[in-house]
Amino acid sequence: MAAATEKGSRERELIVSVSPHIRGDVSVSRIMWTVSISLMPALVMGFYFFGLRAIGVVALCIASCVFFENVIGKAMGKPGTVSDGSAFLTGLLLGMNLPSSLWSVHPFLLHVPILGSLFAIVITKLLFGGLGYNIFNPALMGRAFLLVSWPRAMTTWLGPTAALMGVDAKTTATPLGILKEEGMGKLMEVFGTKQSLYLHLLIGQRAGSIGEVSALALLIGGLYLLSKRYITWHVPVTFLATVGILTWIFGGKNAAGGLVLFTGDPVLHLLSGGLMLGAFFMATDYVTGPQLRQAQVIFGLGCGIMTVIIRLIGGFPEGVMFSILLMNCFAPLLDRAVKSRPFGFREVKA
Amino acid sequence: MAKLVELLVAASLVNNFVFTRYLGLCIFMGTTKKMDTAVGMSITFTSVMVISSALSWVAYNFVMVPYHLEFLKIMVFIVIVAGFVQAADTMMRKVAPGLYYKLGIYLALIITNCIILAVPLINADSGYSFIESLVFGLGSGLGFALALIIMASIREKLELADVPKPFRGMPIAFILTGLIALAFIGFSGLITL
Amino acid sequence: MSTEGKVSYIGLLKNGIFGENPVFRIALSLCPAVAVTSSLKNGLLMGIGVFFVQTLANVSISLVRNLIHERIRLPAYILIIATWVTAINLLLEAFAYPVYKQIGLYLQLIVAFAIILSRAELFASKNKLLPSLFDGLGMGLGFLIALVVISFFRELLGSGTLFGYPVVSSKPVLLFVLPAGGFFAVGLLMGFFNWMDIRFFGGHGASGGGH
Amino acid sequence: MPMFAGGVHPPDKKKLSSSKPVTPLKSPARAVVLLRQHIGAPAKAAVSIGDEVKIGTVVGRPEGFVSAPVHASVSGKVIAIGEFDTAMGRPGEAVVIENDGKEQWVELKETPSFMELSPEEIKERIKSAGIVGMGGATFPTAVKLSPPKEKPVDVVVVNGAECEPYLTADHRLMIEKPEEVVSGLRLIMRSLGVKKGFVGIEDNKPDAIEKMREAARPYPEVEVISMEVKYPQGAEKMLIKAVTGREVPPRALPMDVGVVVQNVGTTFAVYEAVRYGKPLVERVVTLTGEGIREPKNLMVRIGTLVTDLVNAGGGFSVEAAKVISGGPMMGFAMSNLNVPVTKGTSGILVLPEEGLFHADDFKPCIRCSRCVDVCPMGLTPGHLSVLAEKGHFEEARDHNLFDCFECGSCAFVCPSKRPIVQLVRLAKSMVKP
Amino acid sequence: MKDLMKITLNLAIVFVLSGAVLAMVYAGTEPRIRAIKKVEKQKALKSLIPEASIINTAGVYEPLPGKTAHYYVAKDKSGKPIGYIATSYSKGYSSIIKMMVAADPEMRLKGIKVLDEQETPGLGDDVKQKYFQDRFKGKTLDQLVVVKNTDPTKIQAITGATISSKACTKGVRTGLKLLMKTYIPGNANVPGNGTTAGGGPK
Ligand SMILES: Cc1cc2nc3c(=O)[nH]c(=O)nc-3n(C[C@H](O)[C@H](O)[C@@H](O)COP(=O)(O)O)c2cc1C
Ligand SMILES: Cc1cc2nc3c(=O)[nH]c(=O)nc-3n(C[C@H](O)[C@H](O)[C@H](O)COP(=O)(O)O)c2cc1C
Ligand SMILES: Cc1cc2nc3c(=O)[nH]c(=O)nc-3n(C[C@H](O)[C@H](O)[C@H](O)COP(=O)(O)O)c2cc1C
Ligand SMILES: Cc1cc2nc3c(=O)[nH]c(=O)nc-3n(C[C@H](O)[C@H](O)[C@H](O)CO)c2cc1C
Ligand code: SF4
Ligand code: SF4
Ligand code: SF4
Ligand code: SF4
Ligand code: FES
Repeated sequence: MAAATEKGSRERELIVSVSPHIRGDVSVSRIMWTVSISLMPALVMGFYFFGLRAIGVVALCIASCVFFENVIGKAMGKPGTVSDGSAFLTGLLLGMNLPSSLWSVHPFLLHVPILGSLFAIVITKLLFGGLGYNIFNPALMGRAFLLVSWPRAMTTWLGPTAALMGVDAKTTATPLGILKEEGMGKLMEVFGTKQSLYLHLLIGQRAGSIGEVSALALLIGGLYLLSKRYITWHVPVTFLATVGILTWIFGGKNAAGGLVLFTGDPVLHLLSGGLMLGAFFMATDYVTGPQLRQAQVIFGLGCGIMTVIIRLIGGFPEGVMFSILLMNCFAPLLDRAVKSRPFGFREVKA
Repeated sequence: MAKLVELLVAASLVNNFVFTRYLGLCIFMGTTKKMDTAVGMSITFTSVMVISSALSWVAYNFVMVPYHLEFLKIMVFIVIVAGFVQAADTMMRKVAPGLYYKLGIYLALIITNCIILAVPLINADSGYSFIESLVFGLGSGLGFALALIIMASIREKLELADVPKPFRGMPIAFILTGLIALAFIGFSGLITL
Repeated sequence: MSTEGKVSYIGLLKNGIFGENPVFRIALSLCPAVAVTSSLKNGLLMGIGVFFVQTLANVSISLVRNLIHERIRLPAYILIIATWVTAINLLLEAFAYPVYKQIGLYLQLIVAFAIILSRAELFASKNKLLPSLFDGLGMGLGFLIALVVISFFRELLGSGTLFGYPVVSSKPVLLFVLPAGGFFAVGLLMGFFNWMDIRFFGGHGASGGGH
Repeated sequence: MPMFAGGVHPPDKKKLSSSKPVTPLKSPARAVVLLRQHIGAPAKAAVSIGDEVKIGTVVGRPEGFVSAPVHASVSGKVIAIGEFDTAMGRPGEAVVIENDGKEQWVELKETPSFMELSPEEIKERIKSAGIVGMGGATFPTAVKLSPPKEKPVDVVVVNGAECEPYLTADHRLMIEKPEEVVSGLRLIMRSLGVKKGFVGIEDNKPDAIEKMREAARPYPEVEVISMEVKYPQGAEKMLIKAVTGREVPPRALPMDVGVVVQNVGTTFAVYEAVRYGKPLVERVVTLTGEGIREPKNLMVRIGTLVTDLVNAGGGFSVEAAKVISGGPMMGFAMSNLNVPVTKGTSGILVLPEEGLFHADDFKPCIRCSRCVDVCPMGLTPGHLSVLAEKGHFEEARDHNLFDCFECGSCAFVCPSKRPIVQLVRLAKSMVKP
Repeated sequence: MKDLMKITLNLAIVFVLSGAVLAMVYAGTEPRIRAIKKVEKQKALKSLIPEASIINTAGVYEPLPGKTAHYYVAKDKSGKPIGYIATSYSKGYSSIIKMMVAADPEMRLKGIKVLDEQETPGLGDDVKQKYFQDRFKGKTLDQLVVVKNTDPTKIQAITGATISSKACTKGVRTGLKLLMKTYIPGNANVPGNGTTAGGGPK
């Protein structure tokens, strides 16, 4: 492909390239920045409730992700990949998935966000070839790595204080943590009424990861992305619907802890934990999910089932992260299993 | 019955041989470069696993325990497995040459695979009943098959990726397995046996 | 692999440790490299176990190679290997019981390690006693060293200790002593050695692949 | 209304030229008539250097079944026969005629009762007029009108979609010559013995739809269908789906579902050939783009050089970065403007540097599925492009590589700006179907 | 035929040789292994009640469905019972934890010892650590409740491993209850189960 010579030369060469000669105006960087922007409402709510600590953690993640992408990417002969914005987004999402307690609760744990970013960008993404080739969601792998390496720090949650410094922030359990450890009764004790519980979950006044607390803000961002068609309904809707239905069926318990079908609280499960953040912003990651729409529906279904299994009978209070990572393993298989069907494949008799 | 289901799920997912017990890795790494190979291996493997579980259970509980020969279990089990594989090889060649052509090469690999021996050994150590041994063998086989197939599908995709040169091949396969294992931690605590 | 004529014993040792390192190069016997390397003590003992089995198996097979009929070659080798594995297991159980309790399963599985049978088949069955001995020593040593290197990093990074003695104050990166951590340790070390090989020795850095 | 899945909505930019009536371009001083202006075997030169020719003199005779004759488009003297640059880049054999300015035609014979001609006669006239598909594919029309007996055709569709952005040649023709186009369609139907004819037009051309409906009113067997605006609505398979609801299976032809599709320009040429015996020596070309001073629709003699057209449009308005023969989605970028207009040239598009993207800074596929959503053929273009990029051509073939008809929708939407069509072509050249 | 003879002979030789090697090794190691296993158990029992002069098996029971365990009585020189020990099992985070529970005649815990577990290294496997096992010393049945604070009268959880802590405590309760039921006549009704509320992972 001949390139144009410098402007102004009289015998200017014409550019010759293969069709099409016009392109749409969506670029990779634009997608990444738009997704970042639609995360802002949730981020602001996180900052509001968790204060400077939260800002510190998120900023540190972004800075180190961008730094590693730049430095290690260059060393691997892939210069200039920072401008596509994906490392920024990974850092942002990683930061939003961490507890604010990592900043400044004694002892300092600043190496934790940095090592998490290292794992996300270098091990999960760059070693597999960088943007577009990674098998696993980098931000979630970063978080999983941190969870298993520093489980105590990663499950130390600070209560929301809505104060800049939040000096008196106390460590408390997350709603799902309380549900798992002490049951529904205790949860009602803490939050009073169901309405109050739902309201707290919607607004974000609860313990949890920085970016996951406000279900409402996440929903707004997610709907914005849907309306811009940067994501499609296939993954988030099936994911959320599966969790809602399964927790309604299997989530109910009687006083003795026995299973009572069809008495679960789907609203509680939909609004708590990282579900909104995961369903709209992380399970939808193009690179690590399947490419065909039918396969995406199965992907969302799988995420939902795994989340519910882990939340209700697994060892962890929350399962969104692991369910997405587990389904990441299956994405290539799903794409293989669901064959694309060319136009006119079912012969139509004239 | 519930116990058997738990055993099956535990053996195939929660305590998946590859991702949480680190067994069968040579075959796992060696036969997952292509999907066809992985599928062939999965079928062969699961069948051999179930049958050799049964054979070794009989040998262990009816011969070795009564005569206090437990210390010979390594020898006995490997001879049983090798013998069975040899027999299967010969029989398949005669009875179903088509199948033999497809799966025969995997049979030869099985003898030098540690899972195939680990299953009888774990059966013996855990004191499983005959049925439990069969279920454990089946669960282990299915779990291994799942691991092989996931890995093959990912590695075929990885063929197209710009993996840095020093990491191509075995190193990235290991790191990939590590990442899958990290994801499989999600199953931990699901079932305690 | 045939060693007609003059044999360099040092070369055989070197081959086992570097050129054809069972773990990092020919990628066989990977399970123990991941499974028992979460502490140096376990890694070392496993390495020693394999070292002895490999050497003894090579020696005994080389000794009897001309007596054994072609048709039963493999079964006979397996039997010989199983004998040595059982013997080593009994010895370790008697003299290193705590470690045996932890890694006993893998010690028993030595019998199925591909590396041992493949050396028996490829080398010991075709060579005289001394070369076989040195091949066994080299391969065993290569395996031992690989395990020690891996477990050194894993114990140091995962537990912050070496042979159980605290080196760093806390646990630096717990992941490394978990199941998944073993895979990362091996993968990263292999990648690092390949990089060294490409960078400084002009090699191709290709780790061979399993079977 | 049946509609194909996928497709894109590029900015249509038709305003530049859609209101400009078709004006004849002064015949060129020298006409370069290529001997291969169609799919199939090139014609063989039928004149020698020094021969005097009139407009319509056969200068190239068809060779074999799938071929077409070519005619002189100016009167004058043959001054050269030899290799000449073409818009596609590869040189092709051409007959060069120096215009004597006399505009002398060969003798034409009008047939007032042309609608009564026998199907064979119609086909014969189409064949000897050298008519080929003028929508771009340039498949000899007479061949298309002779389907094998075991594939009966029952519908003819005139393709008035003109879904490519910028182009307005067919649009103008339908506004200015609606009766002629309808007559052409009826002639084609007659030649095939078909009772049903459609004209499919995208509904961003309401004026054309109205004019065509009016022209078709006397003929109940001709129906004008208004279609949703979506590229590539004009692609045969998509058009057939939109108009008749039938789906052409992969690798099959329209006649496999009983349909023949002809472009508006072709239909018009059929009318002129059958009624007046006029050979195909000129066509409507849209001269457009932000890089040309006065966008126009021109009636251009075959063999006119592109430079002549550019000059007729007042030259480049800004520095032109790209000159394309055809539309922006499927046309060919030219490196040399001294190439002749052929029977398949529907437009000359001049794009300025501003807003142009550079094909070589593309990024890896991020698997966003946009291409999957828009591919009218239901393929996985991104995956095909990655397979081709990494040299896995066989695998690409197994993923229906050869069903891709290179419409460019996928590349248009790709946020990584991947040259998907180019990679697909590379793969197609490396393996057999 | 000659081949067959040779093969048989061959195999026989290999078998005999292997057998000889193994017989030698087995003969050399077997007594030691048996001794080690026996001593292990006695050592463990002894470490819980060091002042006992003999510790005898007193019976078996089933702390978990399908898992049988023994209990023991420790006596001093005069033959007076000075303590009781029960082995017990419970389901932990990722494995079944096996432990020994020792109580004095007043059913106050003298100590516990975790014998076997496969909990996560660095987290749940801290139940094996002395610091955690020491938290049980001197506790009575109603004090066997896991808390997440530093209340010295209860069992403080291992940070980040509440599940394992609860499991371990539950196993101790099972053992202690068995001992109380068996050795304190008229105390068949032991107070309710204070460790549940979510208990194990299930
Ligand atoms: C997308 C996303 C996925 C998550 N996945 C997990 C997970 O799989 N396991 C986990 O322990 N925590 C996960 N978390 C962290 C949760 O923040 C945490 O467990 C907790 O806040 C759940 O309790 P809650 O819903 O009551 O606030 C995830 C967070 C996000 C944002
Ligand atoms: C800090 C920063 C914020 C950005 N915010 C947006 C944004 O909100 N929306 C957007 O479309 N692009 C945004 N961009 C992208 C740039 O405006 C520009 O589109 C891009 O870097 C070049 O992309 P191209 O490859 O499509 O030309 C942002 C870039 C940066 C560095
Ligand atoms: C990799 C991993 C391993 C874990 N292993 C254990 C374990 O062995 N025992 C345990 O009680 N909790 C374990 N947990 C933590 C539990 O999931 C749960 O978060 C914890 O028991 C809650 O305890 P806390 O209230 O003290 O934080 C593990 C968590 C992770 C991420
Ligand atoms: C809709 C959408 C969701 C994304 N979600 C994630 C995510 O969860 N984690 C992440 O690291 N990157 C995410 N990215 C960014 C990017 O795709 C990711 O870094 C790639 O996996 C890197 O190859 C997302 C991008 C888009 C467009
Ligand atoms: S099988 Fe088809 S859909 Fe699946 S990855 Fe390959 S090309 Fe894409
Ligand atoms: S490729 Fe497109 S423009 Fe060309 S003939 Fe086919 S449908 Fe028409
Ligand atoms: S549109 Fe481009 S980036 Fe998206 S999937 Fe297709 S090829 Fe890949
Ligand atoms: S160019 Fe081919 S692959 Fe791309 S959209 Fe068109 S038909 Fe589909
Ligand atoms: S049909 Fe010709 S441009 Fe679309």
